[in-house]
Amino acid sequence: MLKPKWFYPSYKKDVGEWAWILHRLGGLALIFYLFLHIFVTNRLAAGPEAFNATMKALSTPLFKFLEWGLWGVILFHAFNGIRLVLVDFAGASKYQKALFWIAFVLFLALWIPAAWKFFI
Amino acid sequence: MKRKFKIFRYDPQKDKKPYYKEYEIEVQDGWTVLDAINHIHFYVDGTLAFRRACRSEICGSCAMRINGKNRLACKTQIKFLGKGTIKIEPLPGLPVIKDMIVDMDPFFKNLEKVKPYFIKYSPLPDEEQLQTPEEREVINEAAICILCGACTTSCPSFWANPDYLGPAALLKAYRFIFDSRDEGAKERLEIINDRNGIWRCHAIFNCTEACPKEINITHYIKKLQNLAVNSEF
Amino acid sequence: MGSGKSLVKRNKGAMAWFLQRVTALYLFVFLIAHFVIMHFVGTGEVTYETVAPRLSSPLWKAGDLLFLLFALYHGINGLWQVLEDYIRGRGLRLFLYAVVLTIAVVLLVVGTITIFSVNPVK
Amino acid sequence: MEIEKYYHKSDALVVGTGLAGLRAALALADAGIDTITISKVYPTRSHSVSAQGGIAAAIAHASDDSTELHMWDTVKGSDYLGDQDAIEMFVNEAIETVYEMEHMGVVFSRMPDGRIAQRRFGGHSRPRAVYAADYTGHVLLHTLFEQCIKKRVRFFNEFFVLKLVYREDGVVSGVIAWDIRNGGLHIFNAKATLFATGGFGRAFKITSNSFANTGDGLALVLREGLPIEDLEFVQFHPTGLYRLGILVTEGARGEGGYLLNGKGERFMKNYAPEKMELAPRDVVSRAIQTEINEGRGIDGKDYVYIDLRHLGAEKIKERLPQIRELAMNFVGVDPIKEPIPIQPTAHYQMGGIPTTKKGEVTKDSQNTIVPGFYAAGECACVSIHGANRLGTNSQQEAITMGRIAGEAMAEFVKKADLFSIPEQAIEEAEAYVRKYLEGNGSVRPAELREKLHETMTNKVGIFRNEKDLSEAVKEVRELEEQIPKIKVEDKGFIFNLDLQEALETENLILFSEIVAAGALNRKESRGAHYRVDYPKRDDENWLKHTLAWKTPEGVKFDYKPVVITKYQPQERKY
Ligand SMILES: Cc1cc2nc3c(=O)[nH]c(=O)nc-3n(C[C@H](O)[C@H](O)[C@H](O)COP(=O)(O)OP(=O)(O)OC[C@H]3O[C@@H](n4cnc5c(N)ncnc54)[C@H](O)[C@@H]3O)c2cc1C
Ligand code: HEM
Ligand code: SF4
Ligand code: F3S
Ligand code: FES
Repeated sequence: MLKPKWFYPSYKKDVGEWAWILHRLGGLALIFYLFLHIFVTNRLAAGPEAFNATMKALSTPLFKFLEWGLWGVILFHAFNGIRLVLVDFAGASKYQKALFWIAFVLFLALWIPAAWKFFI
Repeated sequence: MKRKFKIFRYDPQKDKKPYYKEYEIEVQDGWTVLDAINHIHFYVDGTLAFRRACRSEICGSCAMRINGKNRLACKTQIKFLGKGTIKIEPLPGLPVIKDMIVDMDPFFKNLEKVKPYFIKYSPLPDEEQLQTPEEREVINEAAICILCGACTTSCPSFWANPDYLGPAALLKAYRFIFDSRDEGAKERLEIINDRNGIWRCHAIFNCTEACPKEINITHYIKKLQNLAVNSEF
Repeated sequence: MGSGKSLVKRNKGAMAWFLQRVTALYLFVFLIAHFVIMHFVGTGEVTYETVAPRLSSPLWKAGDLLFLLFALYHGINGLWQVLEDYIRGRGLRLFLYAVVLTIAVVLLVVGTITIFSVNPVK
Repeated sequence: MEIEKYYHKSDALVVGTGLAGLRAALALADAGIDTITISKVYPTRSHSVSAQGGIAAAIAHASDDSTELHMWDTVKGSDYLGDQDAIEMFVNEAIETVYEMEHMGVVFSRMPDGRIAQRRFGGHSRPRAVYAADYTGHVLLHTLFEQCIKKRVRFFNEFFVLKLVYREDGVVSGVIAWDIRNGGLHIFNAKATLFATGGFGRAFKITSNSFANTGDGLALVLREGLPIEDLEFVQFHPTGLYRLGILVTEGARGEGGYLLNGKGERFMKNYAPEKMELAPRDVVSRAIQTEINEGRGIDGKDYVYIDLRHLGAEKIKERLPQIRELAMNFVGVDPIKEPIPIQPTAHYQMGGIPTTKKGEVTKDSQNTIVPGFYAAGECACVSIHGANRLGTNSQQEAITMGRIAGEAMAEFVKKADLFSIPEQAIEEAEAYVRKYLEGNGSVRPAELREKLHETMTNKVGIFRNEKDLSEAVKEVRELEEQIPKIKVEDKGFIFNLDLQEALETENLILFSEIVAAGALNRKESRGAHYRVDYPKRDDENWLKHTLAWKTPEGVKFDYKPVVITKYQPQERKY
């Protein structure tokens, strides 16, 4: 008897799967950021000079750019999170695609224009 | 009209690795993908293997991946598949026996885990148990699942973890838990309220998108999740 | 269907799932507010002088504490979910849970210290 | 190439997991009998799952129905060929069957007060069909499957039964099957064996039947030198989707659908003024075919319409959702807005393996029993349906007779001995698959099947005559001679669909000769069997069941009297 074989599944992704992938990656990014963030803000305990020095070191263009990225991650995860909560508790599963697009538009609308705040 | 089909081929007795084979055939108006692969099998290449029985969307045999998505071959009209080559592959996430034939055992084993049968402890009436049309409506959609497996095998949670009961088994649990006549809700909830049960559903919606019977499976899984939460209070 | 009351044994995931959503709602409000205040209100410059006054008010302290707690809970719980999906070996999974949990506890302590360390600027 | 052999023993064996097979397995499991079920498809893929409209029982929820009326309708519907003792038992058991299925959890459609709803069906004088929208077979089959899981019935799914082991001493001691999935012969030895292998619609070009309905059970029985009863009676369902034959349930007419010809007339008024669209199927199918033949099809073509539009969107969506979906997908027609093009489609076999009222297989006109052998469902002939089956009686028969046969088997195996399987039987089965796996044929199974379809559809269809039928017999025999030339391209063991089709094609050809020869032999018109050259029913000479054997010299016939208890034959009018 030959054993059946497993192959890696490839599948055409619909919005639901994209949303999940982005939500999951975003969530992971956020939790790792949170770890760093808590350590960094702990400089507050070391007093004003130490804190301000750290903040200064972190205000290079690269960090600004990352912060803007973080804002995007937060926005997407947050709005899609609300979409998920609506599906979970408000019986919104029929409208999940529309909700995704609403969440996506809100995310872009609040994220892209925010760039000037970080770069200018 | 001539159409090209790119078909996943794998025969464990001959092939070390799967490969894709192209067939170009004349398809007639109104043909489904099943008509096309039947034609290939009948007249072009007899070695091609796939499952089918009813050819009318009700037996659940012919679920396969068509152009990257799980569908019933007998339900998929070729004319709605665009112009390009049509790609046909087995259901993802289950071991392949040959060509489009996957091993459905893991799927049915998961189904068996949720006690997929009517449970009644109190004595039965001589005639029927009463159930109003409204009570029936709650489970009507869930009860027409044809166990084709398109949903469970489209679910990334299931790909990651075949112990996940999967949408089809959970839908079956719903069908009984929410049946006004059934008395097995408690024992079933204990089974599905588990790491490998309802909590593995992340509302990815692939299942609902794939279901050929257009059952909103995600919605019913959510109902189960809410029921489990409510019963904690 | 029987009555909804206490049908199931505790701790099989229902609460974790529920709290993930509850914390999400709190985070939604607070996290966005937090980010807006930090980066959009005023100069957008983060310095001790801009942060400290807010942090020293007891109300903000309470909100921040809850934020810290919820964010950690939500994040850790989320991480566990991901681990449950992909790590099938029981031993390894439990080990990773423990690692994540330890980090979280340490961070909870560190974060709490931070919040209480900030006092009004003279 | 080595073909592996595996041996299994059990008290009871059930071949086929449609409604009949699963219900029998359940009865056996309930009696604590060690049972194996074998099926060439997963249980829920069995053809029973397609049944749409309903299941008959005189539970009298929607009218003043009674078992007497049910019996009378069935006898009349059968054109008096049904055995009345069997029918009487059947209509009484039917009521219990429905309640029992409900107790297993079937989601029947309900009346507002919570009781089971009923609808009209052709040939029934009362609304008698218990239903679940138009998914009745689906919910019944899935429910039985679920119960079998509960009772831990042992399933051998995707095993193709090749041979019935009918020993020289006249005892059946099991079957031999090919493992479709892995290859290899499995020898199943049991005290009692039940055939519930379903119908044979795949002998025709246009059919409502599943690909699996190749009448294997009939062929296996014939090959062992046992007879088949009344196989010339083939039911053509009036409403199959145009060109595809996919069924539009009679429930569609039961809910009030009209049949319209090319002139837009409800032509049934010319054929059955009283019952109109709800006359029995043989009558309606002949009416449609006559309209088509006389040029009154739609645009003069070979189809007519079934019109549901006046039922309204709501009723269609609630009661006939599947019909709507099928019509939209397969012929691009939404029944809410347009009429559906339909034509008659081969649907059901009234005849089959002759059995007693308890499902025991018999082998001659004296009803001599074959020990250890049972049959139930569409492949069996009790005979409840006689010359024409009424809609909804067959699901009822499958379940009720499945239960009765299962119970009879349980009794039997408690006392019976296990007879061995002769080595010769195994060798024969092996040679049987080897000839394909090692052979070097030149004709694809599909080509032979196509020829068979042409013959059966054109010459053994709704209207039959001497010339066509004798040609058909000849043609089928020629096809039989070609069997050794069948080419199986796939020589592998793993899921060899090609091999399976060769085996099925051989089976189709084998019993088709019996159908054609039986039709040629029966010189009268009765029920679904309509001879243009003998348009009248002839009770004097033909009020009897046909028994047919396959012999090297051709088909051999014998006859068996019809059991008449309450109702004397009279003219049949609708
Ligand atoms: C489209 C359609 C609609 C219908 N609607 C109705 C209706 O509304 N009401 C009604 O009363 N009747 C209806 N009927 C008829 C009814 O469904 C069937 O007569 C009945 O379901 C037959 O059940 P069964 O158990 O005898 O056979 P099936 O369900 O056909 O099962 C046959 C089984 O035998 C197995 N088998 C066959 N050959 C082999 C082999 N060689 N080896 C192993 N296994 C084998 C198959 O795998 C299958 O499991 C309908 C039929 C059709 C075609
Ligand atoms: C802004 C408000 C937020 C909302 C509305 C929100 C919402 C959600 C929801 C509903 C889930 C559950 C998804 C599921 O079960 O599949 C989730 C998962 C997750 N969240 Fe959040 N979240 C927010 C903020 C955060 C923050 C600040 C972090 C980081 C600490 C975070 C990290 C995660 C992680 C790691 C997961 C698991 C991802 C997964 O299972 O796919 N979230 N979030
Ligand atoms: S829920 Fe839908 S996709 Fe899943 S098995 Fe049932 S019918 Fe198939
Ligand atoms: S795809 Fe999977 S994650 Fe849930 S919504 Fe469907 S089961
Ligand atoms: S063949 Fe039955 S569902 Fe497609």
